[in-house]
Amino acid sequence: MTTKTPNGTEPAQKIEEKLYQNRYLVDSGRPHVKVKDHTEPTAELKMLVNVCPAGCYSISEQGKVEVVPDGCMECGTCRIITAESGDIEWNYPRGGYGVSFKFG
Amino acid sequence: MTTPPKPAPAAGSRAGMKKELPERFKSYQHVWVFIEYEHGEINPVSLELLGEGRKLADKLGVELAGAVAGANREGLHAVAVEAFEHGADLVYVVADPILEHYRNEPFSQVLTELVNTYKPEVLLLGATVLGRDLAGSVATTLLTGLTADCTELEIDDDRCLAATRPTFGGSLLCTIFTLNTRPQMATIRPRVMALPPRQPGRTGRIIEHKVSLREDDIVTKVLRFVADRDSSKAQLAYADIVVAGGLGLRSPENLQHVRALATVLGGDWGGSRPLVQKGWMPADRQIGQTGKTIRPKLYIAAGISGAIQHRVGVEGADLIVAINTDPRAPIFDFAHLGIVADAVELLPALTDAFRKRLSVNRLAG
Amino acid sequence: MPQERFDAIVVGAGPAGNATAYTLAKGGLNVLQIERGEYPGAKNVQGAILYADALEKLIPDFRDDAPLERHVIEQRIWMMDDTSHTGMSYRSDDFNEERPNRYTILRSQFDRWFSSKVREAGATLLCETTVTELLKDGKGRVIGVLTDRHGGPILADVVVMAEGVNGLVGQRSGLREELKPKTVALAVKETHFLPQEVVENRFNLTGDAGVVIEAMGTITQGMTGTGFLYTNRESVSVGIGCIVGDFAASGVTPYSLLDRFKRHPSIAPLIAGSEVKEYAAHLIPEGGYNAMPEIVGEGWVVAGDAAHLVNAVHREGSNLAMTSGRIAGETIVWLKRRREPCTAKNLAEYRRRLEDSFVLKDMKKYRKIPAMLHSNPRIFGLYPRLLNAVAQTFFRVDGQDKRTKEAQIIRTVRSQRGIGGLIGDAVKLARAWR
Amino acid sequence: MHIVVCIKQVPDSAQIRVHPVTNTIMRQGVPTIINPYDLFALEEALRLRDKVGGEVTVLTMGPPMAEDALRKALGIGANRGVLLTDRFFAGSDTLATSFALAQAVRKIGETWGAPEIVFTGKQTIDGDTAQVGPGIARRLGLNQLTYVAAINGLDLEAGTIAVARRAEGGVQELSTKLPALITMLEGTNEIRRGTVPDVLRAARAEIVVWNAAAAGITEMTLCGLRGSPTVVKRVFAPTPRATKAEQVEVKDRPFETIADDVMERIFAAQPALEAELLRTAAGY
Repeated sequence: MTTKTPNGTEPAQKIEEKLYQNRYLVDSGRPHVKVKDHTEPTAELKMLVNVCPAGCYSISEQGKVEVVPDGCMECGTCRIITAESGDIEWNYPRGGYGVSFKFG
Repeated sequence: MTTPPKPAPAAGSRAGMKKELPERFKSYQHVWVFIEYEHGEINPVSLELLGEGRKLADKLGVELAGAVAGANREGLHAVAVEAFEHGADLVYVVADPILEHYRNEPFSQVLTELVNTYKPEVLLLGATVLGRDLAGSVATTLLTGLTADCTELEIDDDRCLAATRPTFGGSLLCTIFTLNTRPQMATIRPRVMALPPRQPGRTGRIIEHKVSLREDDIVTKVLRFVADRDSSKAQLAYADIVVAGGLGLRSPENLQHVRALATVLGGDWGGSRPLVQKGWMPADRQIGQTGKTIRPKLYIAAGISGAIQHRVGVEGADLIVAINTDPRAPIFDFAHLGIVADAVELLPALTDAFRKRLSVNRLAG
Repeated sequence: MPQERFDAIVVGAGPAGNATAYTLAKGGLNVLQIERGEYPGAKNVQGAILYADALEKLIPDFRDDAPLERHVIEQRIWMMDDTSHTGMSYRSDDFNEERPNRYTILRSQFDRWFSSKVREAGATLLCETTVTELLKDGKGRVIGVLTDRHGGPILADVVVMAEGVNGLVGQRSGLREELKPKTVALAVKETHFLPQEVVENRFNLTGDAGVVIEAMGTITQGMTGTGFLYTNRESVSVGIGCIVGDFAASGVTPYSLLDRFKRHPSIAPLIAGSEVKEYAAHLIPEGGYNAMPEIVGEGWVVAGDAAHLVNAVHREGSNLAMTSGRIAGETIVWLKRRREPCTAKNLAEYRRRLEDSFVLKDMKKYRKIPAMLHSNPRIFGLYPRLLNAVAQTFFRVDGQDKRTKEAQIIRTVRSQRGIGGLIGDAVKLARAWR
Repeated sequence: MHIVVCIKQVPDSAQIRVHPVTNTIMRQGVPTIINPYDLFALEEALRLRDKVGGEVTVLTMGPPMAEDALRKALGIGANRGVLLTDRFFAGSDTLATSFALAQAVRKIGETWGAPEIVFTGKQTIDGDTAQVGPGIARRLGLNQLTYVAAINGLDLEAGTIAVARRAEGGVQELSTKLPALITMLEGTNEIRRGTVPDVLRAARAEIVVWNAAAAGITEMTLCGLRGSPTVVKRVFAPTPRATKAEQVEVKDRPFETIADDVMERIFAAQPALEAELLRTAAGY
């Protein structure tokens, strides 16, 4: 393997492929992370689109930040980054739901 | 009420799983197919099994027989003719008013009696709700082997049935033998075996079999039957035709095009997971890993990218038609027919085309 | 319905929670352990290295039946630029000892084993139950917990919060602040499966010997962070993590950072042809001693990651978790035996015992490192590139005489950083390290 | 009322995935769970118990570690857990399994009162046979009600029960006498979460453990491999069908022509479909 390492290019594997490996019990109807209503997303909120390791945050056509917590690994990074700006409601899923690591 | 069976001692030695057929089973011969006949119609899976049964019978050099039970004798004779034209050599017919609607007790008693009387070596049933309900109790009564949901049947060189079926939810396949008991029973999934061509004019023998059934002995009563066609609930798991929408529809209003096409085709409609998350449709319409797994004849995916979580829920469909504006969408990797176009435009055109062809004039939607 | 009452409630079934519950149960106390995961380990992620010493003090014969992957015989430390790595590696047959010192483990399987020992010791375990908040009496003393199940609360003389880095229960009960972006790191990792003999060939291993690699340099694209690659029995754990504040500022996605690290020429051949079976993410407390919250209070103590007990410099966390859990348990048993109430004053004994142990000694020793690392990004960008450039020049034989080569090396160093700067950084590092 | 619910601890087969492209079987690290279909049976049993009073006993046959599944069932609200475990049961096929479970249900009846209803899930996600329920019904002479979507009525004095069950092409409403064996369809109800007292009771509960003898099983030749007429000869991964889609020409063609083209190809691929559609369409 002698190819030069491309700098920050499109990840080799789409995030969906990665998350497919994981074991996840969806608590349908009870998302454990919610983005509070906003017209203009704060800088911190926009950061979540890149920083979330499971790619749960995206920007909708109307320019608002949306979250789909399926595949969330409950790391807490988004809660910490938006702690001051208070953009999201973050909780653990109900006991037994959410990600369930096979190896960890 | 048949008394619970006294368990007969298991036959043959277990060392090394060798196949030694006990004496009393040596006389079991011929291949049977249980024909599902309800509401005046033969379930297509029974005809598929006659095609498969013909192949097995020819390999064994034995006859292929059908077994059918019901209330209306003329209807049953018509079924026998249909069976002959699909390869059966003879059909056992059991006509009795008590057998009008399928009930486990009387049908188990009839099939058990037929098997104990005429001794088939192989007995095939459709892996339908009826077939599985019946096969389970008959196999236990006969204390014989039953392999469920087979996708492939072969005869090995010891003239035994090698039944291949999925296990662990379809991730793996396994081949199973019924070692030392007869008949070798198996249920087969609908639309897995090919429908044999009809041979008009082919004839065969009908054997009427009388059973002594008394209605007061039978405790289970059928009160009512509601056909799927008339019920409004989503029957995605059982529908033959499914039309589904994804984010490619761009807005919830465009789901009406999906519903319109599904209605014209007499099928059901659903969607991929993101639509549930965005609240465009209820969760019971979701198709995929965390939703329903569907096995329709025809599946039309409109504006669905086809991520792996969706693929595992639809891979069992016979024909997958994918419409997506992105030529690189993963769905084109496993669909049979692909159309790189905007589903919101193509769906109405498709609905009109089918409506004209089927000259269906009622309002879709 | 009489309300359930226990001597102690332990929140969490990771290393800290299990060590605490095990010690309390062995001490004869009526212990309730509450875990939110489907099973102990379902929510836990780590590189992961197990430090035998900390576990031996709890379960001396753990080697008989604990699910251990490989015992570590070789430690590699790599300084990497985009195409190469230099650094050191220490491999010793001494590590092939009768009671090996370090093991690689798979946390969800290991935590499950540890939890079975805790239950054998007599503790009661509730899984799939999330503790939502602490219950306090009129005087603000913690007297129990509330969970996300109806039919609570559950009372106890003391609550041990071993709930992991996020520490939501402590936070939501006003006992600690939210974590700061610059004192916590986000790590992402994958478990790559390879046939056992392939792992052994690629790392020159026999039996269940193992290799661990810690890596830093341009792999974190200038952010403060490190990568790692640990060998398990028939898999390899590959991961990389950076300070959350750096991730936020740079906009680099964690999974692209990991994919880039996996494609690095020094890493790619080690995992070629592997099958990824899991992708995980987790936070690591890296703020050190100064970022530690209050760990003792009226009716409660904190152990493990929730107490920020991680020695990031030496990549040690699970041993601090197990040790702090054991000491918390011993302290509570000691108070129970003396019929003393679990007041803040009495529980302060827990902190004193931690001060005497390596746990707080090490934390204090490296208290200045996080700030130093943060204010000196050269450590993750310039110096690794510089070191590799020097190695390249030094080892490349191109007919140039050695004296000119050495002059060239000194010239490149001075142009990049200058002798004064170099010495200054060395002094700062030494002072923070002392 | 006494209800017995048969549950099985199975590997989480959703995790045993054959990657559609690489076709490798991914088994490592697969945890065990309660067979998901059995949870709907347990919930239905608990609802009946809550309505008419009585007890729910959960029975499982498996290795000693299957005790965890029983504890989880107790945590959801069952009253008692029975574990049937014996190395003679190893390798049982559905016939041998239904024999052992039927004997255990009989023994449970002798110990805590004969159950009016025995529940099982529709099928297991590892075996998928749906044969054990009917097997138990046949051996204990219970009235068999499979693929039940809803229980419409229960009359303990008269000893009758009315259900709606899935039939071919529709739903059949039946009534029959107790005792009955019911296999529940999935999605029929929402599974409850145990309360704090439930999960505490489950964590402390004494699980009843029976080997073959304790369950009153004497004919050992009918158990395990010796009692199993069917045997698995070969297990293998299906060959993946990774063929690309046949693309329909779209460049500068009006949507009507594309639609006709697609329709013709669909009917070409599925000849029987057009005939069937015409027949059902005419039926309106």
